[in-house]
Amino acid sequence: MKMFSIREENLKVFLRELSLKHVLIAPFKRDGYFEFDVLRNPDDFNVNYTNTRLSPKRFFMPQRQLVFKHYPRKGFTEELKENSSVVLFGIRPCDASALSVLDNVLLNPPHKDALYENRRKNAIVVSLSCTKPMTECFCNVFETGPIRGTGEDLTFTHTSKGFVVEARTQKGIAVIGEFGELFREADGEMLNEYNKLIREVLDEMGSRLKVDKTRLIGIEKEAGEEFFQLNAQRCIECSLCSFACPLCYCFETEDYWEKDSYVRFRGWDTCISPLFTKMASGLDPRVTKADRLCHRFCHKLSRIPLTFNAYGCVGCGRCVSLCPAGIDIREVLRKWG
Amino acid sequence: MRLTMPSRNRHKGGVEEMGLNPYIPKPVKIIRVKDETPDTKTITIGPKPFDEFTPGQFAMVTVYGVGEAPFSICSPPSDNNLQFSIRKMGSVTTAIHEASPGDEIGVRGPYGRGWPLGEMRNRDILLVGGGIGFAPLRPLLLHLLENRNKYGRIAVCYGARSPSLLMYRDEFEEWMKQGVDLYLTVDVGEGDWKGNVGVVTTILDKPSLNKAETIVCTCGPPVMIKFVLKKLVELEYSKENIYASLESKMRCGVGKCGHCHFGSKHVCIDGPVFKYDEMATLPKGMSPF
Amino acid sequence: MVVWKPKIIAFTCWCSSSGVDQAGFEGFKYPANVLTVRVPCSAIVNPSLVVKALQEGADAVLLTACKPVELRKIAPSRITEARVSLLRRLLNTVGVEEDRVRILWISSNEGGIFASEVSRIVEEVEKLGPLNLRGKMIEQP
Amino acid sequence: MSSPETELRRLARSLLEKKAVDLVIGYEKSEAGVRPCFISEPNEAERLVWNPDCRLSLVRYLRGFKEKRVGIIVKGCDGRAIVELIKENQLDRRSTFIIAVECNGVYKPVKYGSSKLGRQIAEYCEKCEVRISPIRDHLIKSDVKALERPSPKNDGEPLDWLSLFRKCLRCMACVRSCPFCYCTECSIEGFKPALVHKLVDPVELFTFHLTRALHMAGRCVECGACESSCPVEIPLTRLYHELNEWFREKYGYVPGVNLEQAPPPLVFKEGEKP
Amino acid sequence: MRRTTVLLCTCGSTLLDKIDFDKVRNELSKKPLVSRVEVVDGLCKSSVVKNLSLKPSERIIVAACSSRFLEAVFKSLLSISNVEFVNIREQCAWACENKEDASLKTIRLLSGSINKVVRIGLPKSHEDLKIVREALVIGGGIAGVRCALDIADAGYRVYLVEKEPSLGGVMAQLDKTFPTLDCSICIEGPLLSETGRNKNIVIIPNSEVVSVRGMVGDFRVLVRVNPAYVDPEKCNGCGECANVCPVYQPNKYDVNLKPVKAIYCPFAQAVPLKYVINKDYCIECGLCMNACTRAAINLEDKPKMLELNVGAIVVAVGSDLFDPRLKPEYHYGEYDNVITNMEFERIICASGPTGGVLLRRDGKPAKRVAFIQCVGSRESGQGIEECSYYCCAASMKEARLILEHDREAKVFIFYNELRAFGKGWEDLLYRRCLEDGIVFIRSRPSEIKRSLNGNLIIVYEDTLTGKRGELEVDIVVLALGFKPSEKLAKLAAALGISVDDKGFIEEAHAKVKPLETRVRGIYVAGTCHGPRDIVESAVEGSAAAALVISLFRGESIKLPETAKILENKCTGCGRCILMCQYGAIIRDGEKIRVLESICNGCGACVSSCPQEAVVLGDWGIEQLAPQISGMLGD
Repeated sequence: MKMFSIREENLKVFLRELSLKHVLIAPFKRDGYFEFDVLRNPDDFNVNYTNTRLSPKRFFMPQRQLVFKHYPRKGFTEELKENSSVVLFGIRPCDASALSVLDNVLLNPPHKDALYENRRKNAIVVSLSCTKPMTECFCNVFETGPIRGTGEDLTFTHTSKGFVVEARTQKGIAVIGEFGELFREADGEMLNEYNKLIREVLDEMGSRLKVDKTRLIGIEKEAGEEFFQLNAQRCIECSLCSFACPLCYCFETEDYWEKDSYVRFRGWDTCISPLFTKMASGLDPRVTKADRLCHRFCHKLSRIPLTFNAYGCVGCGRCVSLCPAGIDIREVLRKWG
Repeated sequence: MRLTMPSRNRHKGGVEEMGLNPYIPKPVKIIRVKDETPDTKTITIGPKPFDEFTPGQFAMVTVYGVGEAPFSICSPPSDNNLQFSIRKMGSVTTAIHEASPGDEIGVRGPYGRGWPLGEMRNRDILLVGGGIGFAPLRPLLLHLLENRNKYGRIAVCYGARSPSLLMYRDEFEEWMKQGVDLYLTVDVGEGDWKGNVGVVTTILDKPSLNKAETIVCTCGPPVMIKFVLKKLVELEYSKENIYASLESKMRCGVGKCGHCHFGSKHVCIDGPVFKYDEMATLPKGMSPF
Repeated sequence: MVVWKPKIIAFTCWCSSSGVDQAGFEGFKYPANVLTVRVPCSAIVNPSLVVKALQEGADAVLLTACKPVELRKIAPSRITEARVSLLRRLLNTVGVEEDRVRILWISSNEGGIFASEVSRIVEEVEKLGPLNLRGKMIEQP
Repeated sequence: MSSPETELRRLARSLLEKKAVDLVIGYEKSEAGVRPCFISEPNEAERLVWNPDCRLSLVRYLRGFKEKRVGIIVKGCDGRAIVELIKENQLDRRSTFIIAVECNGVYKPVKYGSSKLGRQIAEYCEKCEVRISPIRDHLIKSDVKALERPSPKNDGEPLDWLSLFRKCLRCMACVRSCPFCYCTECSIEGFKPALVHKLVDPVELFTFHLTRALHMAGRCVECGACESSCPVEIPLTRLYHELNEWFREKYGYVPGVNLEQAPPPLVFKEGEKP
Repeated sequence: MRRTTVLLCTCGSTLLDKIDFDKVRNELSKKPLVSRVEVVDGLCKSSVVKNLSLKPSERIIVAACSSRFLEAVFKSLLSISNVEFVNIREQCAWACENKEDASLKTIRLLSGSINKVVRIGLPKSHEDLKIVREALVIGGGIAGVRCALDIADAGYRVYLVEKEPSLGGVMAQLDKTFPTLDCSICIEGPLLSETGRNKNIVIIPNSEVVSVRGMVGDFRVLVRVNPAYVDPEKCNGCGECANVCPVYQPNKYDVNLKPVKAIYCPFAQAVPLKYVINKDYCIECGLCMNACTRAAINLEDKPKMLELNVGAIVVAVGSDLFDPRLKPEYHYGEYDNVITNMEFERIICASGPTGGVLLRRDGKPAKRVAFIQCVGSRESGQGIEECSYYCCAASMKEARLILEHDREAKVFIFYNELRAFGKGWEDLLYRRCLEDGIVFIRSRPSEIKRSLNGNLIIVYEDTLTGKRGELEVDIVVLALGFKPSEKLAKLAAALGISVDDKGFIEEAHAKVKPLETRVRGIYVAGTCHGPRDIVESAVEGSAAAALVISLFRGESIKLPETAKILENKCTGCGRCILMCQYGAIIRDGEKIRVLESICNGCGACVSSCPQEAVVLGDWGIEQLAPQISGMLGD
């Protein structure tokens, strides 16, 4: 796709313009760390932000979302749709790639997840490359960063002379067209710096963790029970890893009634929960904590790839850093990957 | 934070609109409720909210305000209504057990892969069921009987814990009249039970079928399936022709919610009917081996 | 314009709920926005229920109970008294006015006291204004 | 004098060699810092570490080993938790070998996306008065000089708790890491949609946190396990401390310092004003 | 599906102008879970309710008047248990300023109840307890005997456990009763023999209750029967054994004043009239065995344990008297002529040691007698610190007995306040005392001295005149206060009932449940729960019997709702134990258990459990939280 550029001082103009036409969501610092939220003041945006504590998944798959309302005596079912156009600006390539994995899973025919599709359709995803990856990151393993991801419409990369902007989709090109006066074609010098940057960052990350991905498919057999049992001992069964993960998509539903209607909500679930596969009859194909932990890792590294043709991990490092018990997916990758 | 303004989009619940959001059940009325066994009821709902399905497929049944759960369809595709045999287990099934004709429930489906009807043409067929596990086999059996001349011999081995827990007892005679070799067994006899006593594997050798070519369909509790599969192989039925219907927790029925993702299979899409060798690839706990 | 009226949940124990009945029987009028939840004894009210009531939109919660008799060893309403104190401390800490939770001593022949106390409390809660936890928990400042 | 870490390893090794315990729960080094480890072989004892990153209370793990004799490494606060658990009939003192390590405070965790400059002592450690477990089978003195405690912050400065609760994901890390959350079915996890629903309705976070606070009142030993596990850094310990203060004022009860002192019944004595 | 029927009562159309029933009906009909809404006139009429053809499986909300009236209609008449009552009359119609407010309040209250009633499981099981229709009465004094007779006369079997060899208690020891001066044993004797004859009464003498398990309707009581060394089946009370017995012992019945043989029968009217051996004195010479023609004597007799299965227990063990030795200023036990009122009763009794003549210990007739009241009562630090109830009347009676025997005698009563208030006490007792010239002196004497001639000198200060004085008498009778018997606390613990701060048995409620204890099915009568006289003890015996009979007349026992512990959830942390003020929750090994018969259903335990492992009726978070949401959800 075509490479454009935008001058550093024009970024704020761009953001302001965007926020007039769309709901602009971008990371800014609050209580000591960065979070995505509606950006009201473009000055709050910091180009050098460290990635957000929680993933932007919630803008596409909220923690709790209405599926339908059913009015008992009127005989129809009501579905709520949200139609406003959203721009997610400054998302890191790993998180953007997570969206493409979600696309693979949730928009996989014949049944498309209409609730997700609706939000996804109305969103423009603009990523900002990682030029200084954090210590927890390992996006190089799944080629989901640090410069380019797979789910974004536009990719911004910060260089010394402004931002290199790559339009990745038609939607991205349309945005550039809309704000044409702010963008121009990237020049050779800039592209050189850009390419150099890619090499440098990849080299740095590659030295941290190198994985032979072809072996991941067999991880389920290779890892063996002992490894999972060892980690299961320390796992405290919170759902932090799943909630923080940018692509943990499993959901739970809940039905109840309100003043005049029956409602169903759906929202995040976690496979670490002992109830995840437990049936009403009491039967549970996954009884032990080790089984569940095994599923969590294998699901990401082999089961999603086998089923949906994409890795279930983008290497953002959130679960690694946030796990209270220090369970580390990189250990799996390093040992058997 | 108010991200967006919700706009309301109302559906009359028509079939064409259901395509928009796969998660919206269609409201249907309960027509009949029948006590099948002390803990199981068969509900009939109608009119059928979808046209065609393959025996062995399931539907998601919603009790509004309580929840949704997957149930095997237990009426044949030719029927204008739908039937589900439901055992009292959790909140949804308890609510269904409290229901009476005229109550409204939601249904969506049909989902999953049913029994391999195509494979069965002109072959002998053995159905092996255990307890409530006969529910997905009943539509198959009734479908086979409706098209009796297209298939070979049909044998049914059905076991339950006690005679009163055998489902569809009032239909046994009719099945036999139509040429089904019916073998029954119970774990514990009671009352005037004169039939076989023992687990279902003890009667698997009774049907005389062309074993190499017979299609075997089985469903029941996981332990039963495990031993039935073992016995079938011992009896020299071909692994190629053995199918079983497995169960799992499900939330969406369409491969999105992740609850039934075992190994590389979704029970809701790739199942619930699995072939013998497919079952072997499932991870421990889910695999009957 | 809709005039805001506070909604108040009152957990009434067996004795005090017959006091509440007596208030109506004797013709005492009190604000209609006091909604009673009858329980066998005030001690059965889990403090979490009080919190839940506030969350669900109550602007204040009352617990009416039998006044512990001085010399009687057994008086479960003393437990309620202590719990209310603890709860008020907690609410105070998280920034909810502690006066939104109170205990009232009402016995079964004190309907009049109930009516007058409740009217007074409603006035006080009106001064505190709406609690609106839903708004505070969901919307951005 | 050897370092506490060396002493710890030596002790763990000898306990395991003598088969005085079946396993030792301690901390080991991990890529991101320190994490719990479970040592059952004497020669694995070398993995044990002791430093101010050993913040997660290990006491919550004891309930997973009810049938075993366990050696456990405890800080002052963790020891208080053990005392309180014994009172609540959750722990068999005889099958637990308590290795008390003198604690000089732990660091606040450095979490994803926060700046890594400078390590800070955790807020709850600043207030701590019990640096050595009141209950122990072996004491390891520390040679590390006490972490610098900045002058205690002004607690009078009120926090906007409601906006802190709003950030909560209800990931249950606070509950799961807590030594006291041993309930078989947590009433605020949404198994039964009574207090809170299964799926997180933001307004219910108020009920969630207040209920949890009420359950912790008079029991919390302020070990900070919840706070340090929290992904959105809600200073829960401060909230529970406030309720503990109520217990101290009304009944003179401080959880975990005295095995003989029974928890007070929640009753006002005659004449006491609520 | 959880559908609900709402019944709105217009209360004879009187509420129509207070509540907008159409609006209420419309609003409720819109709600999920509501299957029908009926506006009815007069739900208090059972005919109206019957016409509604309600099914027991339905969940019903009754919006009418106070549930006190309607509960009976729905719960017993139709045996519908899933009913919620909302008082829209007193709480909405009559309490709201206008129709709009009342209607809104009605809708809100009902919305809450709809949400609650669907959370109640269907159907609700009532655990009914079976009743063993046999009773145990502990103590064979007047209260116990009266009680046993009344229960037995109603046709139920009664076990009467008595620690002494014979029934009778204190009353059997008295000479006369006040105020009429009837002969005590003459009135009690017939009752005792009636008890002995009654086919429904099993008397178990020489025995004590050791432990009690179970609960109302089904107690298991372990009784230890101490050896009598004489087989009661064989003994016919002929007394040949006592004739040949060479050893004497003091007779407890005669307050140790008159010796009997080591093998003895306490008194002539004893029931059962069987001989027993006091092993403390028996020298095992074997003479009695030779004398006994029926071979009833077995010196090797051992204590036996007996298990009784009864449905109700009446505790009527009586109490002890204050030990006057604790008041050294009166020199009881040291000065021969200072005696207790019980000793006086035996001395003045015609069958007593002196044949009814009041003599000093030196054999001289007693001409001047003084009574000192309130010994061991109404005085802080000694005895029970409260009025002993019987003694004013008893001393006046005894004073008159002296004068009946000897018109010349001079009697003085040292009293603090004279409390004579019962039927006939004024005219028959007090006034006659005054007429008889009995001298009442308001004083608590400070000391009794002994003069050289053996006379006693009472040192006192008359608190009416303030004058100090000394009075010389022959005999001083100490009117002793009641005190709880030494074994009472142990017995109470075995029964699971409580004692008050004075050590007497504590009633369930001192005013309205005066004969019930905190354990359902265990009743109390007589002086074991505080000082009483004969009349009151007998009244209580009959009253306790009535309670037992009414319990036995029921089909089964419907226990009020008590707390239950869900064992699969309970972690055993014990917070409920800490909360229960009734002591109804105990730790039983690893488990926590509710003693249903003690539980009062307050629910303090329910709200103390962090994970709702204690439940009580429909009052858990699971029901109340939805109710609140329903009320507030508009």
